[in-house]
Amino acid sequence: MRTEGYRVSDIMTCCISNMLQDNETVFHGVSSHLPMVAMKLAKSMHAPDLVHLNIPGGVNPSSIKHASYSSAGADLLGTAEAYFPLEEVFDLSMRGKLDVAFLGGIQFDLNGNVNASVIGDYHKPKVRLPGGAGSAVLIPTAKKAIIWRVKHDKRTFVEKVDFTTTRGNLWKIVTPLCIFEYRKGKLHLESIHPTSSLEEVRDNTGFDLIYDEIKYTASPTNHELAMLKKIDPYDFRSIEF
Amino acid sequence: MRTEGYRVSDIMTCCISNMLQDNETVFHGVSSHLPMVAMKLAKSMHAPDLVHLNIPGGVNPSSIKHASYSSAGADLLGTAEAYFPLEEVFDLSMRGKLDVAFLGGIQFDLNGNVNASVIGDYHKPKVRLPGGAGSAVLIPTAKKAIIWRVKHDKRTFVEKVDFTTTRGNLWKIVTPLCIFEYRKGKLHLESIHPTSSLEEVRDNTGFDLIYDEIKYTASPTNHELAMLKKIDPYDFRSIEF
Amino acid sequence: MKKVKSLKDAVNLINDGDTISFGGNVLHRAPMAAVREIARQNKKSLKLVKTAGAQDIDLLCAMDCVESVDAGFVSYETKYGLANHYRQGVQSGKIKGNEHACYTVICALRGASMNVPFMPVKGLNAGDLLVKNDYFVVVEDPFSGEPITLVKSIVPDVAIIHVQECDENGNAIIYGPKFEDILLSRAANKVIITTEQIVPVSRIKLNAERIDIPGFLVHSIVHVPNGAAPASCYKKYEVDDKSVAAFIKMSSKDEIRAYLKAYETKDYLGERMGRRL
Amino acid sequence: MKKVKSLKDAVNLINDGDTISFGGNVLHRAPMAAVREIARQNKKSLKLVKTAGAQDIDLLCAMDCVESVDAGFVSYETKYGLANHYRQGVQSGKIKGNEHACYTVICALRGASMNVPFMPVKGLNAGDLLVKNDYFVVVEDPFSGEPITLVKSIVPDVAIIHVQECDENGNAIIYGPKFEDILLSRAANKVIITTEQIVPVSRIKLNAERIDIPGFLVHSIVHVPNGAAPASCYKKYEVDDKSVAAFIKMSSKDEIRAYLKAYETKDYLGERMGRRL
Repeated sequence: MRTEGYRVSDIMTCCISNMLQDNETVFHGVSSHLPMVAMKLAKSMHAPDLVHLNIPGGVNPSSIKHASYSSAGADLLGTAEAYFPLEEVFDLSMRGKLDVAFLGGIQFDLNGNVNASVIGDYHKPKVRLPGGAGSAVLIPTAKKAIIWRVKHDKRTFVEKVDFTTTRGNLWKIVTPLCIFEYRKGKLHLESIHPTSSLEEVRDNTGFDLIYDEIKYTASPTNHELAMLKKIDPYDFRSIEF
Repeated sequence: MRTEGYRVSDIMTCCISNMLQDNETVFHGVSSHLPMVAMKLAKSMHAPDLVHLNIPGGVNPSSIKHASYSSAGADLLGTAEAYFPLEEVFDLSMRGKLDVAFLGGIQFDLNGNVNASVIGDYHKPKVRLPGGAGSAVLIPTAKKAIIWRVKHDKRTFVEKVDFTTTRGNLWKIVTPLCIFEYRKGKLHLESIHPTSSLEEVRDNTGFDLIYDEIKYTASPTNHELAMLKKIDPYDFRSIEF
Repeated sequence: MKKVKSLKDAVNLINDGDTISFGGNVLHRAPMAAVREIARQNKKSLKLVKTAGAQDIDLLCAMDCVESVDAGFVSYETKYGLANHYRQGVQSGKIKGNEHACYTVICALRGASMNVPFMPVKGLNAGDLLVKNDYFVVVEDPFSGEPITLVKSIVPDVAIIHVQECDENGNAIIYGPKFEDILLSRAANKVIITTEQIVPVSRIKLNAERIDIPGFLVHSIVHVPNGAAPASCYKKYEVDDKSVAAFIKMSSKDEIRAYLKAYETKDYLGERMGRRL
Repeated sequence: MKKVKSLKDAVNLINDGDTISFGGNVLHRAPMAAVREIARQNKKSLKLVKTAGAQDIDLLCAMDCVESVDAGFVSYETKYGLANHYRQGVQSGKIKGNEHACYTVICALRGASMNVPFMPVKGLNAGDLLVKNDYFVVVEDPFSGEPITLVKSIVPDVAIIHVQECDENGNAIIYGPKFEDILLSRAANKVIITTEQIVPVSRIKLNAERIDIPGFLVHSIVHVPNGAAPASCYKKYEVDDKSVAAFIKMSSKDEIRAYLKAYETKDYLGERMGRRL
């Protein structure tokens, strides 16, 4: 899905990068290449003192190029400034000192409930999902939780989730089609990616869209695209696509 | 108080050493030179695999010669086999895996209550003592708590303590005059040091002595005395005398 | 007290029904040789505990060794997809899937390391996990009167941790991320270390301050070079892509038995090297 | 965001009535220059928290800076005797002595680091400390119905920790025993580091894995060579016997004021060195 030299993965990475501010403490977990690259992009552009935290405990790894198939591997520690492992990241969030957490999820509803647990009954599920990992404690405690998801369809965005793994300080959900913002207890359509349209978002969302006006997500700048090439030459940001 | 080439501090050190068994995990705290030397003596004699734990966290320091004025200093870590700090020693004891803890105290009564807190009222004390340090959690949880005290008088061994800082798995109390053993809820006179006598113990103890038979503490052997010279050349074991 | 053992003897310490926890995280430094040996010895009704597991949990689920899984996340990473044996086990009702937040596993292990029956947890205050699981309970804080969630402590009978270096006394050093392994070594009743290398006592002493697990906490030591493979082991080897990819495709127990068999020579290598010494 | 400050400016962050915790243990690596500056700035009604304190607590008690002391042990070691200013303060009723087991201080700080209101404690189950102090309470474990003691969490407003090496971002390395300092750096709202040396960022990065306190947890950094003296600082200096012995003998505030004055040149040395750079 190439348009004008950038792809949906580039849009998602850049718009996430622009959600991050300088000096913020930001955490990503396992299977989280896209936010990892977005964090590195922010750090290379407007947020040099952003604090990058992760599962292996590498604070501000100077390179993410070798993360390869994993965003929880030792590579993130090898070039880091200090060791601050997962246990402590959780404690930090409990203390209200984690600014941003990147989390996943399989189902989301209009009311900001997140399901990463099961489809069907919890004790005898139709589908056992991988589990919410840190979500159930981080979404309530991180100042801002950002969810990214490379699937945007009616099975993902539903009227009501099968199971509420967690809810809380959800801030944004970034998909291949758009960005939702969670405020006043509801998901609002914040902007539509330039590669998509209101119709496409509507057709692929299982609840009625709430929005004040139609806005479009900013396209990646040439500067951002050039920086992405440099910091993510193996295109980890597209690994989930 | 020299008798036959050994002193009371030597008797106390050697009898404590003989209370320790091979493979036991043993902890001493601050201001604890005598037990520290006793542990090293045991390790050098009959208990080579005794695990020596302490506040600075040095597991099995190979030398205690430089501990100097402090038994909580870095010297105990410098020559150690591993780092296992105070926090973890406490946790270990909570898990029932600390075999022996050496603790102090200022007042003791027949019923095995220990006071290291106050003389007089707790909230407005006549005398504020240094505090029980680890005692209040270690005496209840260590398998065997050994108390040593270089004072043996009627203010130390009383009918009833002013304040019960703790009680629990107290095993032995070693004084300059004798050894008490705590069993069936009472302190029993286990043995009188060869340098003392039943009369002296009785005259200096504030409660009636309980004993089955009069026994005497073993005198230090020549081998023990020679080893003490080697491992404790600066006579830290006598620092409190 | 000889702690160095064969893999068979060490794994033989595990009883059916035990609560077992593995070191590492997803496909990193998981003690896979020991996991394979557990499957070979056909242990039953194990209660597995881990913040984030992958092939370790999936393989034992496939071989019907597992009664329950307490974890925050069970899946391979993006590239390899989902842990299908675990999923099918839970979906069929054979295995009880006790979902935690990774942090509540950590808190449950912290509770074990302090020998208290529960640990208070700040973050878990919303959603259905609280409602559906009996290992979470909300109580009133006696100091403030505010509600607070408690998670029940989990005491592993056995923790198995794979490390790069260990001496014959059990003093172990983990290079790179330690994940929750240090906590685990304090939480479990028995600790089994599998190690890439058994290094001389004199050599480990030079790095005394770097020792992560002091020997007196360790019950058994097994020399297993490549003992984390096909998971990665920092400074030693990367994920064995072929092996993981092959395993992911397996659906029958017979296929997996053959897979386990094919690892035997490698898994028992350390033992043979040890005998030669 | 410039974190490196003068001793005066850093200590000025402390408000009257704050809960303050010091790193180190008895006469080892206590942040004595900062303690002296607190006394010079005449802070009032401080609530001090430490497992085992010595001159740090005693000096501030002598200068009437202290409202309460939560500690397991307050005394010099054998050679120097008792902490008489602390004792007199408590005995006269001026200072509230909240006795803990050292471990319950640790647990109270663990509670703070996890932002929970209390921590369960296994060991404290007998004696009068439980009865006399309102920060301990025995409740029923909701899982087993058995009694369990809780200690109320203590969140220091400010922790002051003296280290051997720190870079300008606050990445700090402690050589030798770390005591409870790492926990402290996670429990407190604000962390002030006083350091023997401010080392270049590039140099500390070579020891990245040894960093005990990552910079992002640190609010202020003060360069104070000999900042632990007269306490000891591993690899740097031993206890200053003369200074401690002299202090022990002082009984009047005037004497102690002169003692504090005499330290000024040394305590402000790092600042002057910094300006020269």
